Amino acid sequence: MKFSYFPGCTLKNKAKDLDRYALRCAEALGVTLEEIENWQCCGGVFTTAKDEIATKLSSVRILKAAKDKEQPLVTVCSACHNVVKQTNHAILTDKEFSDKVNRYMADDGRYDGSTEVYHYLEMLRDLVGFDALREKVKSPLSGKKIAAYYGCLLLRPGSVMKMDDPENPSIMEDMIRAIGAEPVIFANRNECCGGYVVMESPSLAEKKSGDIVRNAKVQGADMIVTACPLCRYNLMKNGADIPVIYFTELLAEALGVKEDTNE
Amino acid sequence: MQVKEYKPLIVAFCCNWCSYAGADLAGNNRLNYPAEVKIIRVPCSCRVNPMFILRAFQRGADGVILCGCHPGDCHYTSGNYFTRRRMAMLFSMLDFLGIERERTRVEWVSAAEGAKFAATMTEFAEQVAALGENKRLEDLRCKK
Amino acid sequence: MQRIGVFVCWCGSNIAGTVDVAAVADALKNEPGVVFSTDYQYMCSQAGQDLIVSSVKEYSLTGLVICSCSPRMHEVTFRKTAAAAGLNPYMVEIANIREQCSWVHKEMPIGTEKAIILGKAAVAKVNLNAPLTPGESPVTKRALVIGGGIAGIQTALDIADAGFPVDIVEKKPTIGGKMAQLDKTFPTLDCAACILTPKMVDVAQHENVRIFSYSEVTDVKGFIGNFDVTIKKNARYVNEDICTGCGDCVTKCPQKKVPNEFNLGMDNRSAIYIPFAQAVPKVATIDPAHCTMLKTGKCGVCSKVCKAKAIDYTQKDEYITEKYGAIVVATGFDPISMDKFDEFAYSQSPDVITSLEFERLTNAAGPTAGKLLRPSDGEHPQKIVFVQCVGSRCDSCSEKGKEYCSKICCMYTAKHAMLTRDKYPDTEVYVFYIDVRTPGKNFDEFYRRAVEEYGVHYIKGMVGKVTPEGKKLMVRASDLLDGKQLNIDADLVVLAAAIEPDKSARSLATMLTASMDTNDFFTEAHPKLRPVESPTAGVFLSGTCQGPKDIPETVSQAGAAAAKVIGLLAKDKLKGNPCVASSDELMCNGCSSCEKVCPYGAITYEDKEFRMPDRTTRIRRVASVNPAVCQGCGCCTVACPSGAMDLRGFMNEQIMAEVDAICK
Amino acid sequence: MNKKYLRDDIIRMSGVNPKKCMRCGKCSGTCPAYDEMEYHPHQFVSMVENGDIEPLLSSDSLYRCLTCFACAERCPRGVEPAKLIEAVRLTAIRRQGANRLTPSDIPAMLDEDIPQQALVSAFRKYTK
Repeated sequence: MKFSYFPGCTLKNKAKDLDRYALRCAEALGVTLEEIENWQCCGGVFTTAKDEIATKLSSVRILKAAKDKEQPLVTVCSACHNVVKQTNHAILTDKEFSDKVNRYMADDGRYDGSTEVYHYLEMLRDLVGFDALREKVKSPLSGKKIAAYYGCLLLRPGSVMKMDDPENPSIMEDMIRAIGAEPVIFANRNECCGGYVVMESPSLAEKKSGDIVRNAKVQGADMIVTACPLCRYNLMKNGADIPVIYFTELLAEALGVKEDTNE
Repeated sequence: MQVKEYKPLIVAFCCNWCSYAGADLAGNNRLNYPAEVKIIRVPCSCRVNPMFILRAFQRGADGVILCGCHPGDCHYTSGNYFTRRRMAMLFSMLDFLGIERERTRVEWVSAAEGAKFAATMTEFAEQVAALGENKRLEDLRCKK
Repeated sequence: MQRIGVFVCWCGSNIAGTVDVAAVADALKNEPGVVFSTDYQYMCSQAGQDLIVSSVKEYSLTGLVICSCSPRMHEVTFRKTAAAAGLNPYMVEIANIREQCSWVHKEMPIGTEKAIILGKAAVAKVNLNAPLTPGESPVTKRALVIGGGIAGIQTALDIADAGFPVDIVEKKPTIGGKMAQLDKTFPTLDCAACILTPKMVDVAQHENVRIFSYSEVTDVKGFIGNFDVTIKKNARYVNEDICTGCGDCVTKCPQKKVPNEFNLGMDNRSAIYIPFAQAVPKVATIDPAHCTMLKTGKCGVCSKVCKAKAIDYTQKDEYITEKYGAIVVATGFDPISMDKFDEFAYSQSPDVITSLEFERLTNAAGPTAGKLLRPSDGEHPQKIVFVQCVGSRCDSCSEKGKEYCSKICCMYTAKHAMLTRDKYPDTEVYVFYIDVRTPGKNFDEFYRRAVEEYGVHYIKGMVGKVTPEGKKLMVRASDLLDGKQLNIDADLVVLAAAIEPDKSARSLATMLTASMDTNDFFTEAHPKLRPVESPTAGVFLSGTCQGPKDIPETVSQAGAAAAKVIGLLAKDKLKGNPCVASSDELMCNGCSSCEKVCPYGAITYEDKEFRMPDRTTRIRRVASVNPAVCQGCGCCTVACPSGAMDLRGFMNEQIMAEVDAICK
Repeated sequence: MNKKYLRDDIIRMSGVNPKKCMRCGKCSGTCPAYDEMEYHPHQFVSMVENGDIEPLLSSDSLYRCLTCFACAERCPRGVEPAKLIEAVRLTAIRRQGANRLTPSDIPAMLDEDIPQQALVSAFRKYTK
C-alpha cells in the first residue's frame, strides 16, 4: 500500500514524535507513506467564511499533489487533517468556491476534489484493518488503561469529517484494544482543549484542559493519547500529571519500533 | 364591420374539490371577475389532459388557466403533483411553439380562497388581454 | 341522438336579476339535441321538479340540462328528479349560472351571454353522456385491527359492542402496548395499569373479539368491504389453548439472563416468559433466540414442569387467511434510538435514561419495584435533570432527529418531575425546556402545579453536554432567562426522546396501499374533516400511527375510527361512485403507466385472450380498474399513452365538447 | 456601514441562516468558552438576525470562540453559530488597523514547547 503523506509544519518541529513514529509504524505495517514534495503549511485552521479563498490554496495544492500521483492522501496531525478535509469538501460541494480556487490554480492545473483524504487512524481502520494490526503487535500493552482524547478537530463538523460518530467515537478506542490495552471512555474526549485561544486567554485553556484531564483520570485513565500537537501542549501545560502522548508513539511501542535503531 | 372592444377568451379548468368550490365562494361573496373566464369542472386538476389545453387554443382560446388544490391538499392525495409536472412540460412546449408563457398558468386555489380566485382571474384576464389575440395555434378551419 | 330538455332557473332574482333567463332558454333551443327549453322561478322547488318530470314524459327527454346554481348545491337534487322521471340520474348536467355567472357579473348583456355559453357547454356534454350505474359490492361483516395497544383495544371494543366480529393482530406476546408500561397517566395521575388492564380483560373476554397475539399481517389483498388478509402466527412453542399461565415454567427455566424488553432491558427475564403479570393472553412464550432446548436440544425443563403439557418444541409458524370488510391500523409508536445523541452520554452511563425507562423505574411492577433508584448503583438520586425535546423539532436536514414535536413529552416530564418531588421531597428536580407546550384540558394547570406546588425547577434552555464523572453526571446547560451557563452535578439524567412510528408500519402501509408522510406516519384522508380514515377506502387509522398523540386523544380517535368502521359494516352492499376510470381493453397496451400514477392501487393487470382478425387468439396483458377502489380522479387517463383509459362521467370527448362549446 | 448591508454580508459570508434558530440555547449550553464571553453563541445568532452587529464587532467575545464546532454539531436546527461568529470576527479584523495580533506581540507569548500550529492558527483567526 502506497499513499501520499502530508505531515505539516508542527510535525517537522515541535511534534517530531508524531511524525517519526507514524512513519515507523507504517513501515512495520507494510504501508509506504510518500511525503509530497514542496508542501506548504495548511494554515492551522479552516476558515469557514465563504469568501476566504487564498488561505485555502495551500491545502488545495496538497490535495492536487496527491491527485497527480493518483494516491490517497494520508495526514496525521488533527489540525492538518481538518483543514485539508474541509477544503476538499468545500471543493466538492461549493461550486462557486471551486471555480474561484481553480482560477488561482490555473498554472498548476485544475483540482476537482477527487483525492481521498484519510487520517492515519482511518488508514489503520479502513485500509490496514484493526485485525491485521492486532496480528502485527509485538509487545501488547496489556493492563494499561488509556484514555483516547479526540479533541474537536478530528470529529467535527461530523457531516464533513465523517471519521466517526462525533458524539460517541470509537476509532481510537478500537485501536487501543487492537494493541492490547484497555480504553477508558470519558465524555470530555470530544471537548475542546482551548486550542489557539491559549494565545489570547491562557486561563480559558487552563480550565478546559483541566476539565479534560480530570475527567479522564476520574474515569480511571493512567495515560492519555491524542493526535494533535496543540491538544497535547495544552493538556501537558495545564496540569496533566499523567502522561499525554501521541497515539503514534503508543502504536510504535506496541509494534516494537519505538526504540531508535538507526540513529 | 362593427369594431368591438377586444375581450380575450379564457378557459379555466377547476378541480371539483378546491378550485371549483373556491369559484363558488367568489360567487357567494359577489366578487366580480371578468366574464371572459369560463369554467370547466373536472374531478381533479390531474384529469386535465394536455390535449384539452391544446384543443382550447386550437379553437381560439386566448388563455388557459388550470386551478387545483394546494400542493399536499389534493383530495386524491397526489393528483396536483402530477398536474404540476405535466403542465411544466406542456407550457415549455407551448413556449417553444410560440404561445407566450403568459397565456397559460397553473394556480392553486383552495375552497376557502374565493377572493384569491377572483383576483387571480382578473389579473390573468388582464395579462392575456395585454397579449392580444392568440393566432399562433388557432385552427382557421374552426373559424366561423 | 339525445333528446335534451333545458331548464333555466331564475332563482328568484338571484339569477334573473343579471341574466335574461328567457333569452337563455330561447338561445339554447337551437342547440343540437335540444327538443325542449324553458325557464322557471325556482327549479329546485317541488313545482319546479314536477315541471321537469312532466316535461320528460311529454317530450320523451333522454337528457337534462339545468341552468341553475352550483352543482355542488343541487346536483344531487336534480339527479333524484331525473330518477323520479325514469331517467338515469347521470343523464343530468348542471350549468352553473348563479355562483359563476349572475353573482359575479353585474351587467345583464354580459351575464346573459356567458349563461348561454355555459348552457351550450352543458348541452354539448349531455349529448355525450351515457347512463351510469354505480357498482355494488358486498361487505364482509368483520373488522381487522392491527396493533393491540390502547388504540387497537378501544377500537376493537367499540366495534365488537356494535355487534360485529373483530380480530386483533398484535406482534408482541401480549396486548396492552406502550400504555401497559406506563406508571401513572397525566393529568389525573391515575395508574395506567388500573385503567388499562380491565379493558384488556374486557376485550379478551368479548364474544365478538379474537386476539392473535405474537402474530403479524403478512399479506393484504382486495378492497373496501372485501379484504383478504394473511396473518402469520409466530410459533410460541406453547399451546395457547391449554397453557394456564401458572408460571411454573418461568420460575424453573434455567436460562434467566435474557434482557427483559418489557422493562427496557433494565432487568432480566427467563427464556420462557410471560411479559407481565396481567398479560393478555396470559400464556407463556418461548424466546427461540435464547432457549437452550431450541438451540441445542438439551434442556426441556419447562416441558417437564408443565402440568398442563402445553409446551410444544415442534410448533411451527402458522398462516391464517381471513376475510375482512374493514381494516384499522393501530400500530403505535416507539421512542427513537438515542445512539446519535451521545452528547447526553446515553451510551456512556446507565444513569442517563429515557423517559420510558424512567416510567419503568417508578412503576411498582418495574425492576426496582417502584423505588426510584439509580440503575448504576441502586442509590437514591438526589438531583435529577430532565432534558426535553431530545430528537424532536430538529432541522429537516438533520440525520439525527425528527422535524415534528412529539407532543407528549412536556406533559409526561411534568408528571415525572411532580411525582418525584411528591415521593422524594429531598430530591432536586430540574427540567430544561425550549417551550412548555400544554394545550389540553387541565394540562397547563398540571404543569403549573409541578412548578408552584411541587417546586420543580423549570429552566428555559437546553442541556449541551453531559459528562459522567465518577458517580456524578456533570450537566452543562444554558439558562437563557438568567443569561448563565449552568453546571449541575446530577445523579440521574432523563431524556425525553422523540417518538416515531413503529418500524413495522412502513411495510404494512405498502401492503395496504395506504399513504404515509415522510416521517412514516399514516396520512389521513383529510387533515380536518376525515382524520381517522386513510385515503385508501376501507382502511382506518387509530392512535399514534397517524401522528403523536396522548392517551385521551388516542382513545377518542380509536372510538372515531370504530364509528367509521361500524358505519361501513352496517351496510350490506357498498354503492360505488360510478364516475370511475375504465380501460378499453382493445386499445390498452399493458404499459403500466396508469398503474404507476394511481394513488389507490385500483389498477391491476391481467392476461386476457383476444381474438385476432385472422381468427387466431392471442394473450395480451391489459389494465383492469377495480371500480370499488377507484375514486375517480382521472390521473390515469392522462398518463395513458394509447388513450385506452377514460373516466366515466368526465370522458375525454365530453370535456373536449365543453371546450369546443365554450370556444365557439 | 449600512446596518442591513452589514447583516446581509455576514449572513452571506457565513452561509448560515439565522432564521432557522428556534431559540433553544443548546449552543450556549454546550459552549466551552461561555464564561469568557460577553455575548454568547445564541446571542450572536439573534443579534445578527436583528442587524444588531456593532456591539458584536467591538466585543472580545469574538476572540474567545474556540471554533471547536460543538455548537454547530449539536444544534438541533443546523444553524452553525460558529460560522456566524467567524464571519463577524472576519468583518471586525478586516477593518483598517484592526488586527488583533501583530508579530511583535508574539515573543511575549512564546514558551519552550508551544507548537507552531498554535501560532499559525492564532494568526489566521486574529489577523487579516
